[in-house]
Amino acid sequence: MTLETVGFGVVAALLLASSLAVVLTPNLFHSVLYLAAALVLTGVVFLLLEQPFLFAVQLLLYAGGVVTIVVFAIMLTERLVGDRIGQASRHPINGAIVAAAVFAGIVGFLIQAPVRATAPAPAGDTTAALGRALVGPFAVTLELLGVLLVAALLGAVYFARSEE
Amino acid sequence: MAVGPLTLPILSVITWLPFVGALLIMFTARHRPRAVRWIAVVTTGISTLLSIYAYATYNHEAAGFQFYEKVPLVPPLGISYELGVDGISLLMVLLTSIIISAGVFASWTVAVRSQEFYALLLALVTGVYGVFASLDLFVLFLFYELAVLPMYLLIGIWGSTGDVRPRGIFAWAYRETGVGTKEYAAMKLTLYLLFGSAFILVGIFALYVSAGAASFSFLELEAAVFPLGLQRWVFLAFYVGFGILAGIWPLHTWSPDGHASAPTAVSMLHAGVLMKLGAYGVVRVGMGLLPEGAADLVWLVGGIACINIVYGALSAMAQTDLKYVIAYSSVSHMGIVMLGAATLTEAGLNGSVFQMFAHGVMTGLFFALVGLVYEKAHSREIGKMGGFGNAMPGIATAFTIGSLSSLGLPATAGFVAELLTFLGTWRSGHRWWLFPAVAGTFLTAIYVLRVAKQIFWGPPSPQFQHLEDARGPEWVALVVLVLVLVLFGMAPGLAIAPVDTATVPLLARIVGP
Amino acid sequence: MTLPTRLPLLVLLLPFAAFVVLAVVAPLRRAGARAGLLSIAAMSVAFMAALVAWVEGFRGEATWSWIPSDGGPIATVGVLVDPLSNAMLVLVTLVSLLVQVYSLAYLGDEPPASLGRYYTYQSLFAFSMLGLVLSPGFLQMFVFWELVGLCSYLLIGYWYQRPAAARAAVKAFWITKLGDVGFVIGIVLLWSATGTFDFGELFARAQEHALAIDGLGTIMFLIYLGAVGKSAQFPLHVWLPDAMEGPTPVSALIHAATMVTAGVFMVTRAQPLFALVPDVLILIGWVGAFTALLAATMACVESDIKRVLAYSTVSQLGYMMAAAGAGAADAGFLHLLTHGLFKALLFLAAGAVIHAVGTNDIFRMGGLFRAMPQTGIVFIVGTLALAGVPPLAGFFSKEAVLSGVWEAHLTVPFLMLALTVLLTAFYMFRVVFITFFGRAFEAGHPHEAPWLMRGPLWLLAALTVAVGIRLAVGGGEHEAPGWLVPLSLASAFVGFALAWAMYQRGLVDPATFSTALAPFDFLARRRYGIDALYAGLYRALVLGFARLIGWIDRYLVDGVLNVLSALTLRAGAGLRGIQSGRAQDYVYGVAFGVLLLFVWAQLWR
Amino acid sequence: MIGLQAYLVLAALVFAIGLFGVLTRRNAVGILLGIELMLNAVNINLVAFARFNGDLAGVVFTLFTISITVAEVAVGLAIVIAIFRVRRTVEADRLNLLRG
Repeated sequence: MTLETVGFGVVAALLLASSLAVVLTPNLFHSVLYLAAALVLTGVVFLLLEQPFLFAVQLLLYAGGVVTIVVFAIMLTERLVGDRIGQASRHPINGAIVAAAVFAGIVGFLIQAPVRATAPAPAGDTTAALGRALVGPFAVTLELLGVLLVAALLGAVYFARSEE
Repeated sequence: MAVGPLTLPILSVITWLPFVGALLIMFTARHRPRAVRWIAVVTTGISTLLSIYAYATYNHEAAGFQFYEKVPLVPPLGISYELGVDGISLLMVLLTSIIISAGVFASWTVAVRSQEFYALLLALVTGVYGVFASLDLFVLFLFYELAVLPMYLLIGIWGSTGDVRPRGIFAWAYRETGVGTKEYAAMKLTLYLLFGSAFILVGIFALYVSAGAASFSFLELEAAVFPLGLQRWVFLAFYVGFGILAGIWPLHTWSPDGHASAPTAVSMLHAGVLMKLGAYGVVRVGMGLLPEGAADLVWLVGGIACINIVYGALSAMAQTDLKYVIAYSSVSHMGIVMLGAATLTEAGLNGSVFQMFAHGVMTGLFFALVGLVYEKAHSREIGKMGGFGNAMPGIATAFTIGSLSSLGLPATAGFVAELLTFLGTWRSGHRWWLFPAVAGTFLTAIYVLRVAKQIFWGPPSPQFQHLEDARGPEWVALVVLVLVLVLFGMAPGLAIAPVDTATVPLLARIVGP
Repeated sequence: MTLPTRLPLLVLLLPFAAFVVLAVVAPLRRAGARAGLLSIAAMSVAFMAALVAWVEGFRGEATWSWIPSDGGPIATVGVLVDPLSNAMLVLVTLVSLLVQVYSLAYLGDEPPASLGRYYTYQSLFAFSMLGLVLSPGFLQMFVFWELVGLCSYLLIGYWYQRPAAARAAVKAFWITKLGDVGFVIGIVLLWSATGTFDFGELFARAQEHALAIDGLGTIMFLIYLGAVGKSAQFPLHVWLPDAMEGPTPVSALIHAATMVTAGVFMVTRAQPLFALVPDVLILIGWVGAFTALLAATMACVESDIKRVLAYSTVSQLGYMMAAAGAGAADAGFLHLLTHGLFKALLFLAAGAVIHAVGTNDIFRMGGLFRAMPQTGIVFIVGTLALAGVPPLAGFFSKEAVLSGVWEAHLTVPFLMLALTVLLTAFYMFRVVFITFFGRAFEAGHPHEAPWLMRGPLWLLAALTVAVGIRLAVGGGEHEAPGWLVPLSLASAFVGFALAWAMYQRGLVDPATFSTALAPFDFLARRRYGIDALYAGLYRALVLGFARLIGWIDRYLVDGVLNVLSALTLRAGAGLRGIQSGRAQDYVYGVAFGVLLLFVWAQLWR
Repeated sequence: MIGLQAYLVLAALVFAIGLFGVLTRRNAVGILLGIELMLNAVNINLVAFARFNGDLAGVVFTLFTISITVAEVAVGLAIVIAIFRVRRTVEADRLNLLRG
């Protein structure tokens, strides 16, 4: 049992635990905090996969951006409602069964899939290569993404703006 | 006939002008009801004048398709915008012009959303013109759909709701489907006609594939030879598909409900022209492209036509709602049209086409009159009316003339049509067809005169105090239609001469020269 | 085209022009009397022209293509001028003219607009009748045949606000149309067999014995059915008495002198064709004679003066048809002409009486001779002519008919006709005695009609006498058995004496008499149940069947459809439960879809 | 050495948990959080494949996914707020305008 294995085990356990907490906590606010934890832990998984740059992006955008927005949203709606928003689950057993079934299905595939040879770990810093790929083969996609983000921004503003 | 590069594409102008009118109405005449009407009058009027011009200048010696135009649309698939008319389609184009001109005047008083009403009406007319003028089956089908679909809105929005009591063993179904409401009628009509058009589409594609010429052009398909088995079932598909629109029994029930619910101009156009679209399709596409299949199946066409004639007349007799009477009379008269075509004789086919024209004008007149009566008396119950002749002599006169044409009285167009059909039946392979056909005219005399007597004769009904005769624009509609009925009744050669140039070659293809 | 065809064409087109002007120029039509004057002017010129054509004995034919077809026209229209049509032209224009003049006074109290409408119809009728007479072929004849039927319908229904008039008009149209169904089938069959409607061509072929077509008998019988309807032969005679709901001048013109004789005219015209089918001729003769007798018996019990005359018309039409059936079409046609004169006279005179007393019921009249002697005299002249008293016109034509029927060896029809002579005299003098003599009934003051009405009456009376004298002088060609004249005169006298004894002297009580003949009386008063039979058939068979079909269409044919659509709606309603509108439920759907994909991928790949 | 399988199973588990959240949460924001979890699971998958196949494209995709997710969250929350303003609730059960 190497250190890596232990690390993965710990991270995986924590990730699963925080994920479960996200979907099970009755308090919505707590749920968001657990989500933040889960996102950070995902970032750690990225680290384990030797992608430090993604880890940074994950922390900045996700854990930083998304969580902030969600917290804002919750506070906004709570302010409008005037009391705390409760969180109960509907048909948890059905949900659990379906989710478990989907999980089983995926695992079923994974078991059957042939194990392929693992490529060697990338040498050196992959961030530069990533940057080149973004402006190289994926340049158009990147531009389209920019358009999408602008559209989403406008859309969000439109939806959320107060009535005149 | 050679067409120089500078010639006016007269058929295109006739066809698209109403559409242009519709666009103009939608974009320039918002909240200006008078402008709406004048745009409609001018655009349909120019179309009418052009069709009269085309009718007058049609070259009888040359015959065949004239005023030919062709613009390739999708060359790889052989789809092109191809227009041309022969004697039959030319008469139908003329009929369309007459009916829409009268229809525009007859619906002068539409108050609710007249802008949309007229725009839809004109768009519909473009579809009708297009079907009659198209020589490309694909484009013909597109026009056909354009002619059918606005109907839904026109009936659904501007229609009127009738009264049908749920009875019989299927009463529960009547309650659930809302029989009698205008929405029901609109939906029924649309579904029926789309059902029919599915058959037509299949037939067209079957011919397209089988001919292997990669062309939807009527002229090229006409030259192709199809195996007999294919001809049979494709003809059947066309017969059912187009026949639904022509009101063949037992697929006719959309027509009484639809016509009864539709607003005046729409009933006029629908019964007057759209039903002819069906008959025209059977003759032009069915018989024209599938001569042997048609010759094999005329027993069916003619037999059902006989049922139509008698059954329609008897049903009309049983109705208590004026609009339903007229609607069922259409079912009966369309039987004459199909019967004439099924005789496969020159006289019969000429009679059939002439009846399309005569019935178009006549039923247009009837629906215009019914609309007027309804507008003034606010009732369609025949039993409640009486003695209207005193207050509305003009309407009564026009109704009488329409009735007389309906029962085939000489000097009206109806007589010539029926006579030619009768002459055709006895020379066809199924002589007995003559008897139901003649019986139909007698039954028509019974119900039509009965209705005329009940509404216009007798002592004035005290329920209806403030009746008045037709006014201004309404007169235009009535006078035009009555004049056409009488003119073509007295001088049938006007119509038969060009029609004959088209029917003779058609018959030569079916039964040999 | 030469004068012999041009002049009759002018006769034809003048009333047409009057009709078109009246129909189109509404202000003139609404002016009433002025519209009448226009129509009368057109008729007078037409009458002159017709007279010229007749006197000159024009012959000729001109036709134009009407319905074209690839191999020459299917149908032609035109004029056929020969003595037959010339005589009819004169009769039609003369009676039309007189009736139109008479109507000016008779209908003088009508609103101007109605009067204008009346003259519009009158002009149309004159045109149609003339067109019928001049027809060179069956098709044109049928065309105008229907048009005169239309005019009859319109004029019977002239007072359209009276329910009885409306009913009678429609009934007349339907019943004659029923006969026309046969007519039209007949000419369709004839055309299919010969390829022509043209009289000239058909007669030529008949002469050359080149008309040996299968079922010619059937064809001619069907054509004859048209005449049965139009000329009110049994069993389609029921419409004519009801047609008396129209104004009296209309009855005189259309339902006595001209239109109803169209059937006889047609049979006369087509005589060369009917001659080829003796069986049909015999049938025509039998039906004619039977009609004559049947109608005469009904006339004897009728109390409405116009209806008596109507039954008398039916009866006389029977004579004409019987003559035609006996092959003596000339005699029938002669009777048609003379009958046209004196029956018009009788109707117009009856109109004057009705105008004066305001009722049709003869038992509410009486002693009118003193109040209106001129009308009385002309009525009696007409009566004598109808009863067949020499030297009036009716005598000679009736003798010709009787001898024709006798010579054709139609013994039973002959006996029926002879009996009818007796009945004719009886019912006519019954009317004369009750109306003009006897006790004055009405408290009012009946007075002589204005000269506009009396003029035509006197003219017709004079013509009746003049034609009779003309026939007496020149009409000795036909070979009648010597006993015929005494027999018919005796019968007529017996009829007269009976009427005199019953209604003038009171020697015989009519009630006792009718008790003695109770069965006949019972049946005749109920019109032998024929009207009731038709009404019953119409209600039970036609309307009943129509209701049944209407019900089937609405609730079975359409019902199947509605069931289909209702089932579709129900299925839709059932399926819409799945569509809860909650996005999460749809996620379940996605998840199940994914699971299905998994299963499919695992198991069936 | 941790194999690809382990990462994939981990991702599948996170995905299932996220799905569970989406299916069972009553609050619209809660559903959104579930979706975030599922997307994260996908990201783990992508990165894992990228690492073990030596192909950078997966990482690029992840970057894109993250960006799109941010946009999606922003729009989603905007919609939630808009709905909330109109209907005074973010209870998913009551948001059934799509019902047939």
